[in-house]
Amino acid sequence: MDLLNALVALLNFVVIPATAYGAQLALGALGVTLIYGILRFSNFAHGDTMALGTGFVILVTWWLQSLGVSLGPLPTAFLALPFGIAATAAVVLLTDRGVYRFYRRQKAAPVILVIVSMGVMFVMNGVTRFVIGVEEIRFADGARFLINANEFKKSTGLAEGLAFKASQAQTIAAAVLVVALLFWFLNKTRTGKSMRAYSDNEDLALLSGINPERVVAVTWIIASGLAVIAGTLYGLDKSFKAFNYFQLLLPVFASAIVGGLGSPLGAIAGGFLIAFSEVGLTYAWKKVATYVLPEALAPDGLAQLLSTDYKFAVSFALLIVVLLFKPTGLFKGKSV
Amino acid sequence: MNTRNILLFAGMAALIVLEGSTTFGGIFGGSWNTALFILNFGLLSAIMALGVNMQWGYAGLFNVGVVGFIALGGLAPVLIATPPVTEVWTAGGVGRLVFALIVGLGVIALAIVLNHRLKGRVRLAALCVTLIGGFFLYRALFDPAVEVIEAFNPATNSNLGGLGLPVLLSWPVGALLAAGAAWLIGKTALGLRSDYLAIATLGIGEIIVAVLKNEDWLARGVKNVIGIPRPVPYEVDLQASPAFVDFAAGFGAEPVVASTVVVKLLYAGLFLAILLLLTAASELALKSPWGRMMRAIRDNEVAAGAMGKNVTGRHLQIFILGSAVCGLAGAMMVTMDSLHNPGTYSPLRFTFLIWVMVIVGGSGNNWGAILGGFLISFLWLKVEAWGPAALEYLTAGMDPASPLREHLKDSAAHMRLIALGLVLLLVLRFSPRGLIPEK
Amino acid sequence: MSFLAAENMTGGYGAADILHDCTLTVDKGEIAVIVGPNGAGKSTAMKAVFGMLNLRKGQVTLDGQDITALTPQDRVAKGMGFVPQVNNVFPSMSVEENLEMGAFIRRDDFRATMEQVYDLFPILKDKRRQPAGELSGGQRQQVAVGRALMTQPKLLMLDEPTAGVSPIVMDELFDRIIEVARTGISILMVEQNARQALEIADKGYVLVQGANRYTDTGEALLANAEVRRTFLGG
Amino acid sequence: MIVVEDLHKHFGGFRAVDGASLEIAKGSITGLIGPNGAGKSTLFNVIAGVYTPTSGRVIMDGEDITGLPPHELFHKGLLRTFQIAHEFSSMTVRENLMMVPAAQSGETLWNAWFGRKRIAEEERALAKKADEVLDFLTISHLADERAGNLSGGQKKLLELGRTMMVDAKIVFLDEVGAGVNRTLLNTIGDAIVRLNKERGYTFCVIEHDMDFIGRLCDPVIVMAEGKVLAEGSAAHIMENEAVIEAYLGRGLKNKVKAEAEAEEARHESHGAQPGLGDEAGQGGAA
Amino acid sequence: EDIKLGVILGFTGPLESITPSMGAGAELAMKEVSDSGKLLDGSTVTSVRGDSTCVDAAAATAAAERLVTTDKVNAIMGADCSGVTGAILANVAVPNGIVMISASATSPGLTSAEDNGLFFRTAPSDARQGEIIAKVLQDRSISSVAISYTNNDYGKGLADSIQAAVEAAGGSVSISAAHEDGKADYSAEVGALASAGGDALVVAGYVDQGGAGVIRAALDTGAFSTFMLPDGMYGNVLEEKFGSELDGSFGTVPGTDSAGGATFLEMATAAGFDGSSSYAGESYDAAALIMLAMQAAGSSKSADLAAKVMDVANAPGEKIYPGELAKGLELLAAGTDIDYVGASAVELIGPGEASGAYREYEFKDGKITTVGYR
Ligand SMILES: Nc1ncnc2c1ncn2[C@@H]1O[C@H](COP(=O)(O)OP(=O)(O)OP(=O)(O)O)[C@@H](O)[C@H]1O
Ligand SMILES: Nc1ncnc2c1ncn2[C@@H]1O[C@H](COP(=O)(O)OP(=O)(O)OP(=O)(O)O)[C@@H](O)[C@H]1O
Ligand SMILES: [Mg+2]
Ligand SMILES: [Mg+2]
Repeated sequence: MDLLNALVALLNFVVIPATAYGAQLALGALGVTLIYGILRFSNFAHGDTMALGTGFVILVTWWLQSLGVSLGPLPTAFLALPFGIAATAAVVLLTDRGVYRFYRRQKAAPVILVIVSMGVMFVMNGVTRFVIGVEEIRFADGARFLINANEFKKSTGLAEGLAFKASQAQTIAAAVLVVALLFWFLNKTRTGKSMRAYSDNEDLALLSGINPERVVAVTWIIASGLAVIAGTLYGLDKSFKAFNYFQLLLPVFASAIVGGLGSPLGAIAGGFLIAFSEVGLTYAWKKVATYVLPEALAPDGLAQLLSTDYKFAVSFALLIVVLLFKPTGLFKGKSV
Repeated sequence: MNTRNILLFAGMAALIVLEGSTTFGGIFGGSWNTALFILNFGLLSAIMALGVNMQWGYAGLFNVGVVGFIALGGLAPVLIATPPVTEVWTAGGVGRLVFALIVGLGVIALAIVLNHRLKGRVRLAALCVTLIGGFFLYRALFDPAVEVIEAFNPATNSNLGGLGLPVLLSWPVGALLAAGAAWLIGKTALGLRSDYLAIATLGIGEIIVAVLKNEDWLARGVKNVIGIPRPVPYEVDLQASPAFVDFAAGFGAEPVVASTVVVKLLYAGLFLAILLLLTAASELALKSPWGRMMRAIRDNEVAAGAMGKNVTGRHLQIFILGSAVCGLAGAMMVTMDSLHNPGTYSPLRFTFLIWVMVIVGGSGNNWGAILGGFLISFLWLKVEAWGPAALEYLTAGMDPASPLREHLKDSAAHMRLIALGLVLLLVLRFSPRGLIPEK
Repeated sequence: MSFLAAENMTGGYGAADILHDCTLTVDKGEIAVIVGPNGAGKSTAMKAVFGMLNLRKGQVTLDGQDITALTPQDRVAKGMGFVPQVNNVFPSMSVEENLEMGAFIRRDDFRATMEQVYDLFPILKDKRRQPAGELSGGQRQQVAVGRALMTQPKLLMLDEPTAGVSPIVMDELFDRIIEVARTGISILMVEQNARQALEIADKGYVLVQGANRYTDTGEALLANAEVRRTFLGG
Repeated sequence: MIVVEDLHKHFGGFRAVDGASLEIAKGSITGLIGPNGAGKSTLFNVIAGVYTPTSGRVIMDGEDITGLPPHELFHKGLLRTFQIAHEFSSMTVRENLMMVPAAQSGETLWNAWFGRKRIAEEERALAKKADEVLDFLTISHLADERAGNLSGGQKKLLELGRTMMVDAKIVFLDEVGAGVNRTLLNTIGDAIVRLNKERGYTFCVIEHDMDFIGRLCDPVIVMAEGKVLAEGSAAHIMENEAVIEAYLGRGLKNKVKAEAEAEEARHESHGAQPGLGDEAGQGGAA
Repeated sequence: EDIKLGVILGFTGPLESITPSMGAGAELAMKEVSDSGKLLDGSTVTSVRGDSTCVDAAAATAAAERLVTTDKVNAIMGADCSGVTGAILANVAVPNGIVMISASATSPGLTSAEDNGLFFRTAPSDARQGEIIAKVLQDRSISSVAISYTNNDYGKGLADSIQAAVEAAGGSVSISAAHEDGKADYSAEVGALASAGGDALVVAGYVDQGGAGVIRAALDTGAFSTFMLPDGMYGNVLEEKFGSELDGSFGTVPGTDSAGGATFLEMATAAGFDGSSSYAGESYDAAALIMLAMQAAGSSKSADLAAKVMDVANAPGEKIYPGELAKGLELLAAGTDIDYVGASAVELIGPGEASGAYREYEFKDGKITTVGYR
């Protein structure tokens, strides 16, 4: 019986990675859920907006680094964030002008906007690759670990290591902070409320003197901010590769939807649900069981419910089960 | 159909003919082979688009698990037409596998019965015991059976093999497989609405593809099955046949070209026949009181229910029909490729691209979906060549040695997606409700 | 010159015109009521006055100023308030937020106005935190009117404010409308509870097929037997 | 005909219907009135199978129909209209009506493919019937208009028209009158009476227009706060103090004094204006 | 004559980051030959690129169809992923009688594909590598390993053959689990792998795909410190990405102790691309083989050159290294036999696939150092 080692193993391989991954998903899902909540369509271009924004951040980071600027233990990319957000917001606002506004005026059905956003996705996808290329880029600097696995082993004398990366901590902190801000903004500020009003009933918002173009612009700007923050943190933790950002889209959508579309809290809950089900349900309990159980009972097999081949399948299955009981997500989302 | 629509279809046909007959400065291929390939691909896509249009256009069901149904349909040619692997039958693998599957179904059936018969806490406990116990029992039977099957010649087999029947038979079987899955899914998930149904179906699609990728015993998983039998002759056989060579010479054609064109034409004939049949059936249905009822349900489910229409039942019906059509197309596609390659089933390609076809064509309208299928297929296949060419043209004025130009040319392949996106946006800009909108 | 003068409005949603040379005017502090059969174009006329319809002909002036070319939200800024006939609440926002949205263009403290609205419709105070989409039909109607009152407009336009509200609330509402008018605010409303509405009206319009059929004082219209029979249900 | 036993419908903690028991007699035109938010529409929705009740039973002709889905209730002859119109907005007005009748043979795929002739005949008959209904509702010129483009009142008429397409046993009308021109409403009232007399339909009518209720309904049930407050003949109900207090009010009379004061002020600012004098008092609940 | 060669690779899609170097490798060989002016009396060779997307069989087939029937290419270098390669082979190459040499399709299934003698590959079948890896592990006395493979025919096929070989040699495989390329997160995979344990982790993936992600996560959590890296994981980027974190890890990559590999790296650097990127050398060799076979056949037609591919690739004859294509062409013109070695020590066996000589390397102080050849 070695509860301590079992606990550390569980923390190291399940709890910490899943929490960090969940926060990453949640940050992406916040952007998706915001667009859905206010502009009422699922924005397929969000993944590529994240990629483009991160691309800008990387370019500025390189420039800053070439000037010798650094943030000490924090990644230089944080300094570049505002530039990245500004540039991305500009691109996104231009896209809105050139593309989405037309359909808004037409009062096109949401599904048309979804398909249009796919068109935008393709274009942005290509533009990102023109700007920054397809290669994998690592742009993280600063301290890498808060707790390093080997040092942890040495200092505690345990058999199991525990790792906690700085980027993981930053992501979790950012997710919590951003969701609180967004929640506060949407529910307490005048602009936030006017955005919700616009999403509820566009015509009536007009009759209340709300300027729809302003609402739309603010929404896009915030969404760009969210996308760039999410993309940058993800890139710092893993690495930047344009294709992966596109792939991130599916779990991000899943998080936003299972949490309840339009709800910032739902995005967080959804992100964690997906992450924990992916990591937790396919975890092989062999190691933990060996520590906890007496030797005679230790499993020979992996003590794994399902192989990791099925991790997406498992998380999606869980998602479906949740939806069967809560048809509009955990936090009563919208549906158009 | 009005003149405008006929013109649109004529335009589409003209594009394909141009592709076959002229190069027009590199815009078209000038090869009947590519033209016919695009045509066949367009026919397949049109059928898939019809299936999605049934679900979305008629009934408003937001199914984005299309890829799953296409993939399931694609399983059929492998299971029906490839030669049987007698070794795993004699080794007892198949028998044990079937037994395991029957036990698995039995467990589920028992759970359903218990769910109906019992109440309250007892029910929960009984269900948990049955399902968990059943799962382990099933795995205990299933895993060794799979081991036997997968142990046989992993490089080329490790699967059940097929039944060695004619491949055409696999097309209806593909439809049935997809329909069966749709029934199961529809029973559970159709209570969901809009994007929530979307993500549920997306998940189911992913699950189906995951199973196809990872269950090697079924169809070799990601290791692919190649050389699936064809319903049409092989080009090399035609080239070797003196009769055919004479026949080709009669047209003044080279045997190689003639054989490739003839084979594609044969496929085109088969596909076209099926497309026409499906279109006729869909049009008849849509223009009848059945279609009116479906539109009513799509417009307002609550009111349709109050007016005596069984919304759930109809949703299930259309979900099954649409999925079956997708499954059929999946089987046809695998047959044409003579390759079963589950790695290829990405949602972008087989769900969202099909959706693009439906919306660009005009949802709710069969002709729209078909036109969208052809147009988007054409673009999907053609932009591959257009993108780099356009870039070449754009950068022609630049200094050949300039690093920017080099960079741009290196990225030329990505013009593919930009071009596709731009064309998509343009089409939707000029006909926001699709090329042939629903009236 | 009337405070609001919408003259010779002609136009519609698509090819066919709905309105034909329709004219509506309201003076300061006056209550004008539009009645007419279903589909006469009453709501359309209201929308036209508010700039939500493309007019082929005619012009709208407010306080002597030509506003024909202004967008609806600019008209709100000029002091016009409107309660549409349908879709007149923000369903997922709470009752209180609905009222706040009514005061969106106000920069001053609007809590007093909100209290007045709650006094007028006490049920709304109870349901303050509930999403408006979960209210009963009549309650929604009260939210809709309350939202418009929050704007403190100079011209208040109401499209069937009493549809679906109970008699007691209707009376309250009409009473309040009189009070509001007395503070110098002009009221233009469409009503199917036409007799009650015409009783408090200074001016009445009977609209048929997009054109003015009768225009008179409320009293006179009520006294007109022909009007009573064909449009007011006897 | 319909018996509601101790019905509850709670939304979260809120009791929209809170133990209502009532009976709708066969062949009657029962009125259902009550203040806004009394739970009338919720009660309708529970009876019509849109909501499942928290507790209680609904019995129709001796059969427990609690919790049956709406489409099955329709086949049992129970029809309803919606307070907020639920038209099929992208279909034409005529199609809105034609889709209603049950058991159309063209609604099965098999017939849609192979029974074209039979369908054509049925469709002709349906179209004729629909046109009659539209005629009656005075909107036959709109037969080919998209229902989404109708005016507010016209949509309410369409709601009513749908119930006239089939032979119902009982029809629940949720505020058909709101937004409908009063002259037309009188005609509709006549039609309801006729359907009731000639075809034996039972009606249950929610309405806030007391003229209409008074002319048509017997008995009248009054709901308040989710419970039945009173029941009786229309005349009887209108004199019930509790009902007047909660629902009917006393018209604008109690404001007359204020009116008189206002009179002077108005004379100053506007010159001669039509007074609102005593006449106004006759409004409201009259 | 202007000879056209098709280059069909997944320039967009999951392999988009390694295909530019592969394309550049093939084109480097073409340029070398064209510049020499020695091929078939001064013919030039130009490349026509097609996008296989790696995953979409239809798009790949269409691209190949365009190359063959519109651009009239004489032969094809490609495709990259085994799935689309099979599709192009069956639907375009065989019907049209076009030679196809793939640099990276390693699936054992392709060995037995119906190819009419038209299909070759400069990458060895995975079956062979499994045995080599088992030996390497045995020599390093690593008896138990965990395997993480990329979930496609390459990864799965390789994992299968490694597992079979390791177990046959008396070792054990604690777990063999897939990872999907291009996904957001690999914590679940690493968690399961760590739990299963083992002396080393075999990562049968791609260096710029999920494979690197798995290593990253395994290193960060301290789950494994020794990695065995098969060919798909080889590349200079490993040094950049992981540096000395990988010290003690080792791998195998096709190669011989001939000078070819190093020469190619230099040539690539001069030409401005990364020659160490996966399959770049094999791509150069594939293109070179096609052109040498043309010279040997005295014709640029696929029908003629197909029979010569094996001859020029294998002994006997004079050895030809990268950068010596001109010499090879001259020798062939003179009727002398050659044995093309190229960048990846080409040796074709059986139905036309690389025999599989491997280089074993190891990480020392953050650098890749060669241990020996097998
Ligand atoms: N979905 C819901 N969630 C929460 N509360 C609800 C919901 N639907 C209705 N209610 C509440 O239930 C009460 C009864 O509503 P109902 O619509 O039945 O009233 P009603 O008697 O029809 O009123 P009206 O005459 O205004 O139509 C109201 O107070 C309303 O706020
Ligand atoms: N969006 C629209 N598109 C096309 N026609 C419309 C539209 N809205 C209304 N109409 C038509 O315009 C005419 C007038 O409609 P309007 O809504 O103004 O009537 P109304 O007088 O307000 O009637 P009600 O008393 O029933 O509300 C109707 O015949 C209606 O069918
Ligand atoms: Mg109106
Ligand atoms: Mg109601």
